[in-house]
Amino acid sequence: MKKILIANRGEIAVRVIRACRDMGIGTVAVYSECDRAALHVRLADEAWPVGPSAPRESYLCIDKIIDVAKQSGADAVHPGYGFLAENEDFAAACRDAGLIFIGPSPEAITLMGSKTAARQAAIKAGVSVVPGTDEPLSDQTSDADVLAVAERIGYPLMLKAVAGGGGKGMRMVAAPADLPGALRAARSEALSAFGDGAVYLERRIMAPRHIEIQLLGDHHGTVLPFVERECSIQRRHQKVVEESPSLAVSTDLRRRMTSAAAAVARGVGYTNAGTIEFLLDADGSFYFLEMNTRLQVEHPITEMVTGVDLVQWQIRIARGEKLTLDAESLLTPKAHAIECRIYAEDPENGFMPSPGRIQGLRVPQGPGVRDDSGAYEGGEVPIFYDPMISKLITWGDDRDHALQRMRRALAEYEVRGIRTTIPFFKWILDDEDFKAGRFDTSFIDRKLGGNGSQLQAIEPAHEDLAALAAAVHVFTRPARRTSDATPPPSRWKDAGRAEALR
Amino acid sequence: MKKILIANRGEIAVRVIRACRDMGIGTVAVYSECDRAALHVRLADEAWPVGPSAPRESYLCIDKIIDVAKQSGADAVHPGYGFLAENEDFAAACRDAGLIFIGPSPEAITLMGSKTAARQAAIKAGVSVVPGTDEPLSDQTSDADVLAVAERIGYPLMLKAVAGGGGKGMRMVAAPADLPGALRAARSEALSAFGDGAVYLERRIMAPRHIEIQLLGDHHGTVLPFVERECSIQRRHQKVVEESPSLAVSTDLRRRMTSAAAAVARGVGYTNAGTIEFLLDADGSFYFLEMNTRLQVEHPITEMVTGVDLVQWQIRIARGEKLTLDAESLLTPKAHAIECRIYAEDPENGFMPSPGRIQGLRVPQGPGVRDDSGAYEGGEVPIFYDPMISKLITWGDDRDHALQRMRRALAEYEVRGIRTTIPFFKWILDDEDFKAGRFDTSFIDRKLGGNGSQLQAIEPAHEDLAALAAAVHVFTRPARRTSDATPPPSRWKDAGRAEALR
Amino acid sequence: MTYEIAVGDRIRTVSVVRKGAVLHVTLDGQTHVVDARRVSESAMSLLVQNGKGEAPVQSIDAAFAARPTAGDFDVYLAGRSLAVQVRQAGTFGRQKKDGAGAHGSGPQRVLAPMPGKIVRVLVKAGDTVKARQGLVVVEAMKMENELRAARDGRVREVQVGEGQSVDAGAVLLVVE
Amino acid sequence: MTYEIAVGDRIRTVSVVRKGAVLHVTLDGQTHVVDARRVSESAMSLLVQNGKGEAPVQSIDAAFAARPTAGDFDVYLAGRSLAVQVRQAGTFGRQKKDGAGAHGSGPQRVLAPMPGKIVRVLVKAGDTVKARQGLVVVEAMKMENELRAARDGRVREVQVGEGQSVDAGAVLLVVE
Repeated sequence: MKKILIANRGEIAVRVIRACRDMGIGTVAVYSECDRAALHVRLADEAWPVGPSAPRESYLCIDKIIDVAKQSGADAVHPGYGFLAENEDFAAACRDAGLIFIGPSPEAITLMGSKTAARQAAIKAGVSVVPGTDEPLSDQTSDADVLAVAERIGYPLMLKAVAGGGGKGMRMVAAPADLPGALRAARSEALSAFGDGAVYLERRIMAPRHIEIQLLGDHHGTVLPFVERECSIQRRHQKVVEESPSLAVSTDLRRRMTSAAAAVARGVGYTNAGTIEFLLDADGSFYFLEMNTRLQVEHPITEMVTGVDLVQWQIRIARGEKLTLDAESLLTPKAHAIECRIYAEDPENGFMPSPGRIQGLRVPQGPGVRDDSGAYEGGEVPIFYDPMISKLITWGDDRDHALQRMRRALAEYEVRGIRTTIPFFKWILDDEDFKAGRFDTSFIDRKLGGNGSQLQAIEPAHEDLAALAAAVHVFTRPARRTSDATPPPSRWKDAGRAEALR
Repeated sequence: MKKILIANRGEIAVRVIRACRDMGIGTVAVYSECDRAALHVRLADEAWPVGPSAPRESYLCIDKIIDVAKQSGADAVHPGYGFLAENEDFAAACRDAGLIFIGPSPEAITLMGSKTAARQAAIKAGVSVVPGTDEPLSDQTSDADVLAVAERIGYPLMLKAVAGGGGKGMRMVAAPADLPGALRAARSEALSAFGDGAVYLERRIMAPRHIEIQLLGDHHGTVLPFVERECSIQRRHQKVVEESPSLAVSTDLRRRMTSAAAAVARGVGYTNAGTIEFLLDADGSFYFLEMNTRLQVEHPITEMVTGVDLVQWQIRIARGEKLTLDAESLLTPKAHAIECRIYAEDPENGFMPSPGRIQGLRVPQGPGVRDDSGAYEGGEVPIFYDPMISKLITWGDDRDHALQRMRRALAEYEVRGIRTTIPFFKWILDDEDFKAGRFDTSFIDRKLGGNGSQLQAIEPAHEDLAALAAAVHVFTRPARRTSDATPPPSRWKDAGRAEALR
Repeated sequence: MTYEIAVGDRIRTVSVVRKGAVLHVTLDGQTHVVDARRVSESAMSLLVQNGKGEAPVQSIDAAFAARPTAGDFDVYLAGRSLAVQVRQAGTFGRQKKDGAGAHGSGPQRVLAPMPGKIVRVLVKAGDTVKARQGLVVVEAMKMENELRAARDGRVREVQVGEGQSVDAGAVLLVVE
Repeated sequence: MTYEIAVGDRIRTVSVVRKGAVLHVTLDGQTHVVDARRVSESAMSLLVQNGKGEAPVQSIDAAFAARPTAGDFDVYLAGRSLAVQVRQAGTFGRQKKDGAGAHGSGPQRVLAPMPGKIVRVLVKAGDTVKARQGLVVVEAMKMENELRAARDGRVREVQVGEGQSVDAGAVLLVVE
């Protein structure tokens, strides 16, 4: 493998480029119009345009990307996550074009990509699943029929897009009355996000934890599971904080969950990197939720606790190497790691997206800190894509050490010019229940009570300091308008938000 | 321990502040006039002035620093390295003032601080030392007497300052004729650096490796050694690249060197962090060289291969905790780590110091990279202190992985406005002998042949790219003079250098 | 120099006077000695006199991001970010009178926070709405974002329909 | 626009012409299509046409640091740093004639690279010196730094003595 095309953008494209660098492999970036000056373009060896900013016209255009791969002489393609990462047509198109797709086979993507088929695979492997519909409910299915199915499963239940992922097209339904509305919302979201409005129903497990198992499978029949990731801290069904290992998982439970996960993967002849998500019930029983047939956003915490570079192994597996890792050590955490997903969202205004120009950037440094970012000072966060700009990871001897380092790193982290979720994470890390590990997937929604108002509880002392600092800033500022005293045009959108949500 | 005063500056002060943050301990920085806006001042909870820029009038003023410690209500003092770190009077002054000195006892500093007394301690512990003078040669000793002693030891030999460290006051002497000159130089350097012109002589071991053993000792009689550090890559007897473990050290040799080191430390009842340096002969025999009674610049590579935070343990030991680390795992590297010391020196102009304003800074990020820095964009590198501005550390599964990541990190690293040794490290990492691990302490001097000319061997292709980029920069640059198109005053000193060394 | 500075729910009066090498900053009647150094166009290192001691030693590393309105900043302090509005003394008072400005209470024009698509309109002209009630849902950055009412009121007019694409700052509806 | 650009031992002639959205940069007679974006005042992202292909896809992340002389830069490319001098076409030619400038050959004035103390003077007026021979030792930043002769010559005058403190740029001696 001499040259890899990265069919993605932002921080994950940068992450993959770095892995290629570490292996002496050339890199080809692709970019949409608004990404011409993005970090992944700047760091790659080559960068090719693939069209307008809207994903459908660029990063989701299979033909354009295959075409660039051929023209550039790339011999492999890494899809990152999101965009085409779980698109079986793309994986097949790569194969047909004689390109190595760095991920599972199109067949595996198809199989596990269908939530309902995946449930079948789990059941076949002897792993229990959350009770629910085994057949998809197409968007033609009448409300009445859906209500009938719902009756059998029982309320409260979860309404999920068959093609879903990342919480899109997902709704909790407490009672029959809420079903039609939720159904409409889920279908429209699923349709726009995945081009498929089909949904299915699942019983809602009360107060579950979201625990997932990272897997690597090579082309020689070996599948290895890794120590679990704790991903219960979610907002709108989107993970925002992940850690490894989980306080809720004993060594024995770890054995059972990892072998269950490996069994499912082996059952479908899975290769490359994948993750099996479980719901862990309060009583210690766990249910197969879904399989992500790609690298996960939270892969770095697994890397920090096991010392394994997962992206590098994706590449090694794709070029036919045998998995030579020691199975035992992959289940033995060498540290405790935590990740915070830094989003360009304003936690004090209902997590409204906050695109725009990054006027200033200070990235945390020092021991036990890793920042996988796609941002740079002066760079733009476009409105067209997922608002995650960086993944901040810290690790230490134990959970407390990792959390302390995260607090330190968050205090050093400055992203100026746009609003980010950094203050939100400070707040989570100081929460008594979080510190004690008392949480489930409903943690954030319960704490926030639907809106971010609690976050605004900042001590008056800090307001005084802010007032003092601002006064000194204005008083001592050089007379001439400085570059960042003049707001860049893109900032005006904040005016709208500020007013709308005042 | 509630509040720690850091009696240092720059990157190591920042490193200690971060460790305190990770433990929830308050921090007090001290600063000289030119350091008012230094990073350690910005990151600390409190910052107190201690005088003019010259070290003797600020960072070396024991009274001022003790006074600040008392006024600020600090209950402990961390000396970092350099400045007062190995000054027994300072350690004693702290004790007398009721402050916990985070380091060994004044007695241990005195004993091991004298190169000749340290040699005695090693011999007593049954560890062989390099043949040489057992008594210091004061600066009153006549050249004739020194020559007589030299005859007994034999040439080539090393001339070293009794109070020395960091290669200062050290000279290699090939023949009697060179002795008087070398003696004069070594004494003057030693006098200005340590206020003590006494020197001693040691036989020169040909083509040795510099291998050192990190130790931690608690106040309950436990002394634990760590996997070795390979520090043979030196310039002017200053380490510039360190790695751990060493290719030259087998598991068996590691056992013998670590137990020898621990024996010496136990013999003198050593506490807190310390390092014993050995010369490793080509034939596998090793000689005690000296003990550094402080934290070492290269401590991070040990942290990355063992997962132990050494600064945090210094603090825990100082507050009386027992060493609860697993002795076995400290001798078992979990990764391979390498460190490059980034100096504000111009490798293409005989490593001339290059102080001044940092116009632009891009710090490498991503997996397996750690940057312990005291620099920031817009910050000044003063002329008064050691020119090291940052320590860049990378680690990976094996040596090759760590080196690849270091190449990647160096390629991402930009320090603009001053000259740094970053290009020098790219050159070292691409050297065939270095890659193969074929080197000893003379590696750099041999390769450079006394001057940096080899470094200028840059492919014409890069010169073309540089010319192209510069042309485009000038062609597209906004008409108005931009902040960094106008050189800050401090840059003028480079004009002198450029001309002097043209 | 005296400023009125709005941060959080309170407006503070802050005056700054240069006294030789340091500044004297008076906030709510209490004067602090401040040793201020600009470390970049938009960041400062402040050493502030903390209550008890006389020497300014409390180290505050403050950074600033300009907001669209002159005098409005995000102030960054140790991982916190606070929205601050700096005005000439008396400004806010006047603003209050004519009912505009940050703390005014005039009709609320709900603007599109960014270019996007109107997914749902949840109210119609004439509806009475409560504070924080959802008004319209805009899709952008792959997420559906609900714009809420700032306070109780009545919808005067709705200027967009579902499925319509809107630019940043476009007026969606007005609540009075 | 045409420039003479000195980098390494060679002076290159480079011309830049804007052609719509891209630039045509001609270097040593070969023309490259370049798509250039400024990412900061002192950094650019360049996509350069690489020999074979027609499309400009080779990604060059270039950053610049101004040197004291206008038109002089350090150019940063993937961890390398190259000193570059950009001049109007013809400049270097003229400089050569009057024997000044980067590639001139006039007397060498040895200046103090930074404030420091003269530790040793290794030559005296009238001495003949070889290229790279040590002339004077200055102590600064805790290190002794030897200033060397740029080329063979004769020491015309020594203007400092041992132990003397000097400021940056002070003339220490002159070699002709």
